[in-house]
Amino acid sequence: MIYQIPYIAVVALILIGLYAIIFRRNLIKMVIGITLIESGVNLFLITLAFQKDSTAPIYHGSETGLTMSLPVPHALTLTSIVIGVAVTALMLTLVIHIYKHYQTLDARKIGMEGDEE
Amino acid sequence: MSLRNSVAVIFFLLIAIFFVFSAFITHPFGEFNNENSPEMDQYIIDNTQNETGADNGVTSVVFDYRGFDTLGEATVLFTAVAGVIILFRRLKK
Amino acid sequence: MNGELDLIAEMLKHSPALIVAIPLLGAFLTPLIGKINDKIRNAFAVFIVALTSFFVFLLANDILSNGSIHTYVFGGGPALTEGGFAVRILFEVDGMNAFMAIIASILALAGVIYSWAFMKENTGLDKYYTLILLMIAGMFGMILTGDMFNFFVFLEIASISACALIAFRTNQGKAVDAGFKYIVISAIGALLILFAIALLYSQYNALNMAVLAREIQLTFLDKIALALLIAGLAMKAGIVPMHMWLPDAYGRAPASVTILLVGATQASLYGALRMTSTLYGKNIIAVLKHVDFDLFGQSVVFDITLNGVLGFIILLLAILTIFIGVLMALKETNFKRMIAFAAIAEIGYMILAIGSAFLAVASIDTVTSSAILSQPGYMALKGGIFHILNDALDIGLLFLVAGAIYYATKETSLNKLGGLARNMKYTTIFFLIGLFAVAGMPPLNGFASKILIYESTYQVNPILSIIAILCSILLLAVFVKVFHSAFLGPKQEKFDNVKEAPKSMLIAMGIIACLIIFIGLFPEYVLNNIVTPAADALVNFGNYIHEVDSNYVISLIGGF
Amino acid sequence: MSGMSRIVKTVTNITFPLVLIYGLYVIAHGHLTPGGGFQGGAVVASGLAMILVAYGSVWTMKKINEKHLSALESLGALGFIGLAFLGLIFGTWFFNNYLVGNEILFGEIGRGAANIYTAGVIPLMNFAVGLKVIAGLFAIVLVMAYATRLKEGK
Repeated sequence: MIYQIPYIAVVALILIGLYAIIFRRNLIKMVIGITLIESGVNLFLITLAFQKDSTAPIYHGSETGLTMSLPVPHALTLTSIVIGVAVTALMLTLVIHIYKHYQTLDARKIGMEGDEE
Repeated sequence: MSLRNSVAVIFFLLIAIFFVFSAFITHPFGEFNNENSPEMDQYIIDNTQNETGADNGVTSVVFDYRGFDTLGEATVLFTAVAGVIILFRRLKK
Repeated sequence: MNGELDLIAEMLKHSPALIVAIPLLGAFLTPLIGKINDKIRNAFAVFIVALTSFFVFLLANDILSNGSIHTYVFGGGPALTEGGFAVRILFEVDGMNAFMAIIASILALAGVIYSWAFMKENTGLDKYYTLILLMIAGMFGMILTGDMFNFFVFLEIASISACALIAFRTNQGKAVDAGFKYIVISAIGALLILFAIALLYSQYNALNMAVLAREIQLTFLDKIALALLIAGLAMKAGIVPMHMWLPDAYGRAPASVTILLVGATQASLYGALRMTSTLYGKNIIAVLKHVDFDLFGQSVVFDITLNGVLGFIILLLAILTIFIGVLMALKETNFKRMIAFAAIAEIGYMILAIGSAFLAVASIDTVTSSAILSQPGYMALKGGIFHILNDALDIGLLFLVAGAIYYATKETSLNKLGGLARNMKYTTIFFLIGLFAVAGMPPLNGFASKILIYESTYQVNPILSIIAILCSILLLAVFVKVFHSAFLGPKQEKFDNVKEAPKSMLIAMGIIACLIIFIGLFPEYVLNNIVTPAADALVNFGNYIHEVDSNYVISLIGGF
Repeated sequence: MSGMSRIVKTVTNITFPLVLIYGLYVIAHGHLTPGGGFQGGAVVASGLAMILVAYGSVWTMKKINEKHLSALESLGALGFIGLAFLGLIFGTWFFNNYLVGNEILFGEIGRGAANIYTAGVIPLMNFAVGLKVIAGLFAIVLVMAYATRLKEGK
């Protein structure tokens, strides 16, 4: 049980994020929810990298036989963080535009006007 | 409660059950045994200095073993920049 | 002569990488080239896509005619390291990948050519072409990759660039809103997929699809991962409970972007197909639960199998998707949104066939590791895959026609359009072709695949087939109504000066229309040469794994 | 907006070079120590964002606008994919680390080499990605700040 605590933290982060997306109507809060899910998944990847008594996977010379944490999940996390930045930037850009058009951030009130064009 | 809300609640609970279950049956934190021994990562740890010359195992994964992912990642950032600039462009010529 | 052969062999060897790398290179170059001249930039984009298509056809020709599978190891070296795990990223291209790549290249080519005239009045075109090329690269990456995490990365490239392009008309609030909806849905979907990938990685310490397919045990975590993968990809494919982004996104994006969005949606669908049939192929008939109980004195014994559950869920979703798509299309008055609902219905047809195929899996041949399907099941699979191609062409053509009408009249509401057939002859002809193709009228391509789907689903359950046929007829009614109100009808004064669409748009529409007619006239040819290898690639999932493993053997002898 | 107070501007002037040096260090030693192109690029971009905050987006936009940044980013991306393509030409495979083992540039390999001339194309790719990330992240922040600036009189 004690060894599952990191995963429980991961799941808590993801569920809080999902809750924010599904039940909150403020667009900024939805964006925050998505970044929360993202950090949950990133945390999951990082926890997968850990081995007991391990060091960072970086050599300082020619030492051998060290237990090192796994490098691949680190690389995956790096990639997924950058992707997260990109997604967040784009979402915030769209939120700014939505606010300019509708003067509100309430998801219920946007996109309701007639078909003008 | 409206229909939309109850659908949302059901969806949320379903996903929540999936995630909570997965938290309890993932292998214990930091412990590896024969069944899930990290062969691929051990290979990288063992060979990063000899094959790529990089002391930093993570960098050797990022730029050598999984370099194509990094190209994709750089592309994602490029895409985001292009997207942000295109969305804030001047609309009139 | 020998030198030429070598060159072609070299190009063939590297084409899986080049298909993705060339659009990426083009995308990175476009902002610099855009500084020179607009025309040069447009021509450059067309050239890049044409070059990519050339490599696609080179590769697809080899794969579809020889039945071979190409793998490409990024960074070189053997596909599998000693011990049987893939350290490097692999691209693995079999019949199914080649088939999807052909579709994507047709759509990309049409979209870029169409953009030339369609977008010329807008600002920010440097970035527009950059994003178009990035989206094409993302699409091809999703289709060709053999690595789970790489799939996720390309999925994100495709969806981020798509989102920016959907919101391209930032002066319309609804376009921005549609873009936001799309990015939220696709971000959630992608994160579900990433979580599933992490779950798989945590158990097998592998990210390569072939290696995972070899190792997978169908533990409880694997089942969760499968559910998350399907949920994430279904969100991106616009299958019903999560379809609400699709009409907005398709309807608000510029038409040249919508046609690429069709491709991206289908790439997600392909992903779901690949995950279920190849990744979990070994376990597809695994028994989830053995049921044994007494019912009025008679003992009832049956097994709930994975393919049964999957097939049942998919069929349920398929019927819902077709139904809701058609019903919403009936009451919609915006031209492009209406086509978008028709597109949802068409996705329903595809997964209807695929669900029937899942139900029809009888056993697994352990020697060749291929699934053994009943005859109607195999036919359904072929029909579903064929329909992916036909849907891309038909829906794509309709969207391009809608774009041409918008370009000429600046109007998308059906209530305000009318009498366009007088001034836009070619567009009208193209619309008629698209209309009959979508509705599945002979002799066009939609008929060829839909008849396969009807026939095969009839043997699974007649009701399914009847619903499918009825919805198809309703779809025809919808589009005939559109044709009547937009193209025929009284001449309207405000449309007196409407001109025919510019040449580049006509060329793009013409390419697709010709393909529709060609497939409609020679369905057998396409079915035997393109669709059947793709279906076989899915059925004989063992080849996908074996290709990587046999490379491993060769590398020990010294093949590399 | 014409930026923040003189104190903030002065502190920014003093700390920015430090941030810049640190970021470049992280980029250059990406293959030896924790970090790499992305991380170092993010450090430098945060330094630039500090300038943006201190001096205001209008001032910054006059000095360098998003077109320059976009071109710089393209150059970084081209450098990266160019190195990958060179792998196709020199090393026969896309993304091949063709510089490993050569004697001119970054070619040293083996255990305990532990100096900066190791790892083949990895340091070069680090630089390309670093340039890309600096330009890209700063472009995002700059464009968003400029678009949401307060207009005169509001």
